[in-house]
Amino acid sequence: MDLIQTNLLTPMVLAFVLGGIGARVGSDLKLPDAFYATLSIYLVFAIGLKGGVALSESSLSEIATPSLGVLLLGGLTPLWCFAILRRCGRFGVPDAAAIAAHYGSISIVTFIAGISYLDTLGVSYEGFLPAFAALLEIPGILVALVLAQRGMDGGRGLGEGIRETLTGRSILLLAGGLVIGLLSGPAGLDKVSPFFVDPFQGALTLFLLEMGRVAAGRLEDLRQSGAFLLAFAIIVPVLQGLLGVVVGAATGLSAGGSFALGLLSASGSYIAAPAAVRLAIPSANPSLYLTPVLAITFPFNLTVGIPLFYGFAQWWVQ
Amino acid sequence: MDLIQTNLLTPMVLAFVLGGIGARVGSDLKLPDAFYATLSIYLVFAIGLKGGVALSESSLSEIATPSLGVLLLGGLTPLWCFAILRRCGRFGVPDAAAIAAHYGSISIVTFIAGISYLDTLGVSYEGFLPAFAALLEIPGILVALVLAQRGMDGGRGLGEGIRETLTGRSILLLAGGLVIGLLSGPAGLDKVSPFFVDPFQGALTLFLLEMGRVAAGRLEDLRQSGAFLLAFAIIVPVLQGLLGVVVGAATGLSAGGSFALGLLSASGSYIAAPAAVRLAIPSANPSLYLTPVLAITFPFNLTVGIPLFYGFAQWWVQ
Amino acid sequence: MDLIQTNLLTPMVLAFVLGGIGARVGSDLKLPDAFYATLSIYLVFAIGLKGGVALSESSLSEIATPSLGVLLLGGLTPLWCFAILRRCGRFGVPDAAAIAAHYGSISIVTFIAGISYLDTLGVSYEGFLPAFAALLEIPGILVALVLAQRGMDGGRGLGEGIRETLTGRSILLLAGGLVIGLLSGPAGLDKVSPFFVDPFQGALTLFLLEMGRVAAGRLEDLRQSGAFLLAFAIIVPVLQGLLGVVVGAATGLSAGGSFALGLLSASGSYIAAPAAVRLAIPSANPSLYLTPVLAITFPFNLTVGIPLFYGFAQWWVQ
Amino acid sequence: MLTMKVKLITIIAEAVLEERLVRDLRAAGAKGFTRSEVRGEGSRGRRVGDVEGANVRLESLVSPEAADRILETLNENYFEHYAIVAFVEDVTVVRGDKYV
Amino acid sequence: MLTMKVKLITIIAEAVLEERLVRDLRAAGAKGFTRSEVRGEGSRGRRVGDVEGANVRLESLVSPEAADRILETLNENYFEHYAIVAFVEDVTVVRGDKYV
Amino acid sequence: MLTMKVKLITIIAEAVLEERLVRDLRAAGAKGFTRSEVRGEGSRGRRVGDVEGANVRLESLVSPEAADRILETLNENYFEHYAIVAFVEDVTVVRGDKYV
Ligand SMILES: Nc1ncnc2c1ncn2[C@@H]1O[C@H](COP(=O)(O)O)[C@@H](O)[C@H]1O
Ligand SMILES: Nc1ncnc2c1ncn2[C@@H]1O[C@H](COP(=O)(O)O)[C@@H](O)[C@H]1O
Ligand SMILES: Nc1ncnc2c1ncn2[C@@H]1O[C@H](COP(=O)(O)O)[C@@H](O)[C@H]1O
Ligand code: NA
Ligand code: NA
Ligand code: NA
Repeated sequence: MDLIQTNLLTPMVLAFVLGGIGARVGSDLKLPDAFYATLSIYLVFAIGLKGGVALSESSLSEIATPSLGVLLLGGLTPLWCFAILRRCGRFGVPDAAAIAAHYGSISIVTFIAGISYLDTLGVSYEGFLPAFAALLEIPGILVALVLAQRGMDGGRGLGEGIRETLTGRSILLLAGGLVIGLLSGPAGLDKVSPFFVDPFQGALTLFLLEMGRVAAGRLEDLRQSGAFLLAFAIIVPVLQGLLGVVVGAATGLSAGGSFALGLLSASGSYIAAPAAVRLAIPSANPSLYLTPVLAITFPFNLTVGIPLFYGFAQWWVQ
Repeated sequence: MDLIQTNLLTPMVLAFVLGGIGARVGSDLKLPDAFYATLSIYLVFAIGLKGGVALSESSLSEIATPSLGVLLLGGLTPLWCFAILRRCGRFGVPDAAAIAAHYGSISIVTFIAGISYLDTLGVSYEGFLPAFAALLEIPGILVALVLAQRGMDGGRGLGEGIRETLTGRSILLLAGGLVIGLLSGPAGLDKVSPFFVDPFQGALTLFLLEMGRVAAGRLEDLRQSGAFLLAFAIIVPVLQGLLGVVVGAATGLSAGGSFALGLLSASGSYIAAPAAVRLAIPSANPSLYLTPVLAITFPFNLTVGIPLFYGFAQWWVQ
Repeated sequence: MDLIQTNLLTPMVLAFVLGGIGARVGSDLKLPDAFYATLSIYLVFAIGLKGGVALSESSLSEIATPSLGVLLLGGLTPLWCFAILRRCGRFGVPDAAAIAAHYGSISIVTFIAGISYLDTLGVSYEGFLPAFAALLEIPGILVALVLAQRGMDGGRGLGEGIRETLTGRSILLLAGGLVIGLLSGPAGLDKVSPFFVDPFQGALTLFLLEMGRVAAGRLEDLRQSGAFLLAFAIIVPVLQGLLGVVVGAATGLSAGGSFALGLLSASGSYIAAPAAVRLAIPSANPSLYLTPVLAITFPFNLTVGIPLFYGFAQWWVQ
Repeated sequence: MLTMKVKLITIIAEAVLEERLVRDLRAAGAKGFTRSEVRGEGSRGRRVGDVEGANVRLESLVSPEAADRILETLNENYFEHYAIVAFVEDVTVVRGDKYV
Repeated sequence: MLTMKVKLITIIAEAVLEERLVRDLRAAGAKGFTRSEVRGEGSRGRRVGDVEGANVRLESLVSPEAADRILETLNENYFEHYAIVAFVEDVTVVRGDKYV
Repeated sequence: MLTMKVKLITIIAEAVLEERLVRDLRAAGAKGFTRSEVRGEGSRGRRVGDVEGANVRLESLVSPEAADRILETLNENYFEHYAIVAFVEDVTVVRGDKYV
C-alpha cells in the first residue's frame, strides 16, 4: 500500500491525471506537437545515454544470460497473445496479430517511469537495462507481423512494416544513445548530465501531462473494443509482468532489474507498434489495438503495475 | 533608486528590451510559436507546482482572511474601471467592459517576474501566493462580461466567454500545478526541481525576449487608443498596485506578500482575458483593450511597477 | 592523437555522427523545425550572455589590438578565397563570390564546440571571444557581396543582402546577449545559469544530432561540387585556422584564445551567409556554396580541426 | 473509378474562433474537415491573433448546399466583427458520396 | 507571359502514409510536391494520427493524366483502409511545362 | 447573400523570399494574405531551404488583374533562379469587394 502511495503521489503520475482531466473538461491543455516530439526524442535519447554509460561499466558475462531470457520473452509474448485473442476473443487474424504486436513490444515511457520509481526508492538495478528495452521493442512486432501474413495476400505490407520497425526513431535513438554512452563513458555523461540527467524527471512530468490528454481522448473508443479487450488489457499485463520478474530473477537479475524487466514485458507499445502495424496490416482496426494499450494498459501500469511488480519482485527475489 | 536598478539590469528585463529592439529593426528574432506556447505552459505549471508545495506547508487559517480580500479586489476592480472608462473616457459599453475585463484579471508573467525579484532580494513571502494568482484571474473577467451583457443582445457570447474563461489553459495549469504540488509535497518537488525550479528564471528570460517582440509590435496601434487610454494604462495600475499592497497588509500578509498582491492587482491580463472577451464581446475593438495592456501596462509594471510597489510595501508594512 | 580522442568521443561529436547515420538509413530522426530554431536561438543567446559577463570583467586595452586583427582577418579572407576560386577553380563571379562569403563568415556552432572543448580540457581563454564571433560574422559576407556586384546588373540584391546580414537573427542575438551579459554582470548570470550555462553542452548535443542529419542529406550533392571544391573545403579551413592562430597570438591572445580565433576563421557560415547570398546573388548555385560548408568543412572542423588547431596553438604560443 | 464534383470551402480566421467554426461546419452538414495553423494579414490589420499566435485554416469538402449554408452562417455571425475570410471552389473527388 | 492550365491534386492522409504517398506521387509522374502538417477529423473518426500527432497534406501540380493515375492508385490502395481524402482542381500556372 | 468570383493565388517558395514576396503581393494590389510553413521537393532539387528549414506558402485572394500582375512579377524576378511555384484558381467569396 505504501509502495502504491510512493508511486501515485508523484508529480509524474499526477500530471498524467491532470492531462486527462484537462481533456475531459474540454480545455486546450495540449502541448504543441513539436514539443511533444522533442520531449520524446529527449527522453529516449537520455535513457539510452545513461544506459550506455552503465553498460560501459558492465561485463559481457553479466549481460549474456538475461539477454537470452529477454529475447525469448519478446518472441513468445505475441504468440500466446495471438492465440488467446484468436481462441478466446474470436478476433480475426489481422486484429489479433495487430494487438499481439502491441503487447509483444514495449512502452519506453512506462519503463522510464519504472526506473524513476527505483531511483526514488533508492533501489539499485543493472545499468544495462535500457539495452533490454531496445532488445524487447522489436521482436514482438516482427513475430506478430509474420503471424498476420498468413491471413493476408499482399507482400508489400510486411516488408515495409519490418523496415519501418527497424529504422524507427525510438529504436535508433535508444540504440544510438546506448552506443554514445558506451563510447563517451562517465566523463562524457558528466558534461551533458545537467541537460540529460538532472531535469529528466521534470521533462517526463510534462510528457505525461500530454500522454494523459491523449489517453483520455481515447476513452470514448473503449465501448468499441468490448469487454473482452478491456479484461485482456489488464490481465495480460499482470501475467506478463509477473512472468517478466520471474524470468529476470531466473537469469540472475537483481530485484530492481527483475522488476524493470517485468514492467517492460507488461507494457504495450504505442509508438513503434502502431506505425508498423498501420502500414503492414491495414485492415486491422486501430481502435482495437491502440485504445486498450493507451487508455487501459498504460495508465494501469503507471499507477498499479509499477508498485505491484516491484512488490512481487522484492518478495520473489530472495 | 537602487531597487529599480536591481530590477532593471536583470537578464529578464533586458531580454524584454532586446526583443523589442529586434522587432523595431525588423529582425526575425521570433521564437517559434510552438516554443512560446511550451514556455508559457512550463512557466505557469512550474509556478503552480512551487505554490502547491508551499501551500502544503501552510495552515488554512493563514489563508482565509487574505483570500477574502483577494476575491473582493477581483470583483470590484472591473466595476470601477468600467465606471471610469464610461464616464471619463466616454467609451461605449462593449469597449469599456472589454478593457475592464483585462484590468480586472491579472498577468501571471508579471507575477512571476515579481516573485523572481523577491527571490533575488532574498525577501520571504507567503508560499500560497500563486493560489491567489489563480483566484484573481477569473472574477475580474466574469464581472466585466456581465457588465457588457447589459449593452448587448445575444446570450451566446456570455456563456461561451464564461466557459472559455473557466476552462482556460492558464487557470487549469496553475490550479493543476497547485494541487499536484500540494499532493506530492516537498519530496515530489525535489525530483523535478532541476527542471521546474532551477532553470525557471532562464526560461522566463527567453519568454520575455518574445514578449518584448510582441509588445513592440503593438506600439504602432498606440495612436489608435488615444491619450486617455495611455494615461489609464499607467495610472490605474499604480492605484491598483498601491491598493493591493494595502489590502494585502490589512489581511495579514507580509511585506513580500503584500507587494505580490499589489503587483497582481496592478497587472492586466493578456492571455485569458483577450480570448474570453474576443468571443463574448465581438464588437469591442481589440486594439483598445490589448494594446494598453501589452504595450504600456506590462512593460511599466516590469520596469517601474515592481520596484515601486515593493518600496511602498516595505514602507507600509511596519 | 590524444587531443583528437578527447574531442571525438564526446556526446556532441557522436551525436553528430548518429544524426548522419539516421539520415543514411532513412530514419525519421528529425527534430521538429520549431525545436531546431529554438535550440539555435538558445545556443547563440547563451554564448553571447556568457561572453558579455566575461567582457564586463575585461579591460578595453586587452580587447583593442586583437579586435583589429579580427577585423582584418574578416575583411581579407573573402578576397583571397575569391581570387583562388576564380583563378584556380575557374568559377564564375557569382559562384566565387558566394563561396567566398561563406568562408569569410563564421560558424557559431563550430565556435561553441571549440569553446566546449577548451572547457573540457580546463584550458582558460579570453572571455570576450564571443564578441569576436559577432565581429567576424559580418564583414566577410559584406566584402563578398560587393565583389559579386561587379558581375551583376541589379542593385536591389546587394542592398537587401546587406540589410539581411546586419539584422540577421544570429548577430542580433549574439550582440544582444553580449550587451545583456555586460549590463547584468555575474550576479545576473547567476540567476539564469541553470538554464543558460549548465545544460548548454547537452543542448548542443541535441543540436548536433540534427546538424548531422542535415549535413548527411547534403552528401548527395557532393558530386555536383566537383573535386576542386572538395579540396578547397578542407585546405582553406586548415590554412585559415593556422593563420587565425598566428593572428591571435600576434595580437596578444592566450593559447586558448588563439585557438578559438583560428577555429573561427577556419569555420564557414551556414546560417547568416546562405540567407544573405541567396537574396543578393540569386544566380549563384546553392549546392556549390552550401554543400562544401555543411557537408565537408563543418564536420572536418568538428572532428579534426578542433584538435589540430588546438595542438598548433599550444605549440605556437610559447 | 467514379469521380464526382463537390465543393471545397476554406475558412481562414483568428484562432480564437476555431472551436466555434468547427461546430458550425458540422451543423451545416460537413462530414469532416482539416485544420492547420497559419499566420495572416488582412484588411483589418493584426488582431488578437498577435498574442494567441496564429490564425487557423479550416478546409472542408462539402455539398454545394452545405457550402452555401456555411457561407451564410459566416456572413451572419462572423464577417462583421472577426478577422476571417472564406472561399469556395469546385473540386473533383473519388467516392464523393462520403462528403455530401 | 504564357500561362497554362494544369491540375492541382491535394491529398490529406494519416501521417504514417507520408513516405508511401510521396513515392506513389513520383511514380505517377509528379515532378514536385509540397507537404505540410495538418490535423483533421473525418467520417471514420480519429485514427492512428492521435498518437503520431498529425495528418499530412500533400499538394502537387501535375498533368491531367498524372492526376487520374494518382486518384486511381489512391482508390486501389488506400481509400478502403486508411484515413485519407484527395481532391483535384484546375489551376493556372506560368511555365506549365515544368509540371507535366 | 451576395457572392462573387475572385482569384486565389498560391505561391510556394523558399523561405528566404518570404518578406520580398509579401512586399510584391502588396505592391500588386493584394489586400491581405495568409502564410504557412511547408516543406517541398521540386524539379530543381532541395535548396537553401534545407538549412533554413522550410518553404513558405502564401495565399492571397485578389482581383484577376492583380493575379496577373503578381504572376508577371514572379516570372520576371524569381522563376529563373529561385525555388518557387505559383498557381491561380477561381474561387467564390462573400463580400468580394474586400479583396479587389
Ligand atoms: N485577400 C486575402 N487573401 C488571403 N487571405 C486573407 C486575405 N485577407 C485576409 N486574409 C486572411 O484572413 C485573416 C483575417 O483578415 P481580415 O479579416 O481582413 O483582418 C488574415 O489574417 C489573413 O490570414
Ligand atoms: N469532408 C472533408 N473535408 C476535408 N477534409 C476531410 C474531410 N473528410 C476527411 N478529411 C480529412 O481526411 C482525414 C481522414 O478522413 P477519414 O478518412 O474520413 O477518416 C481527416 O482526418 C481529415 O483531415
Ligand atoms: N509540381 C509541384 N507541385 C507542387 N509543389 C511543387 C511542385 N514543384 C515544386 N513545388 C514546390 O515548389 C518548391 C520549389 O520547387 P522547384 O523550384 O521546382 O525546386 C518545392 O520545394 C515545392 O515545395
Ligand atoms: Na510487452
Ligand atoms: Na489586475
Ligand atoms: Na571563416
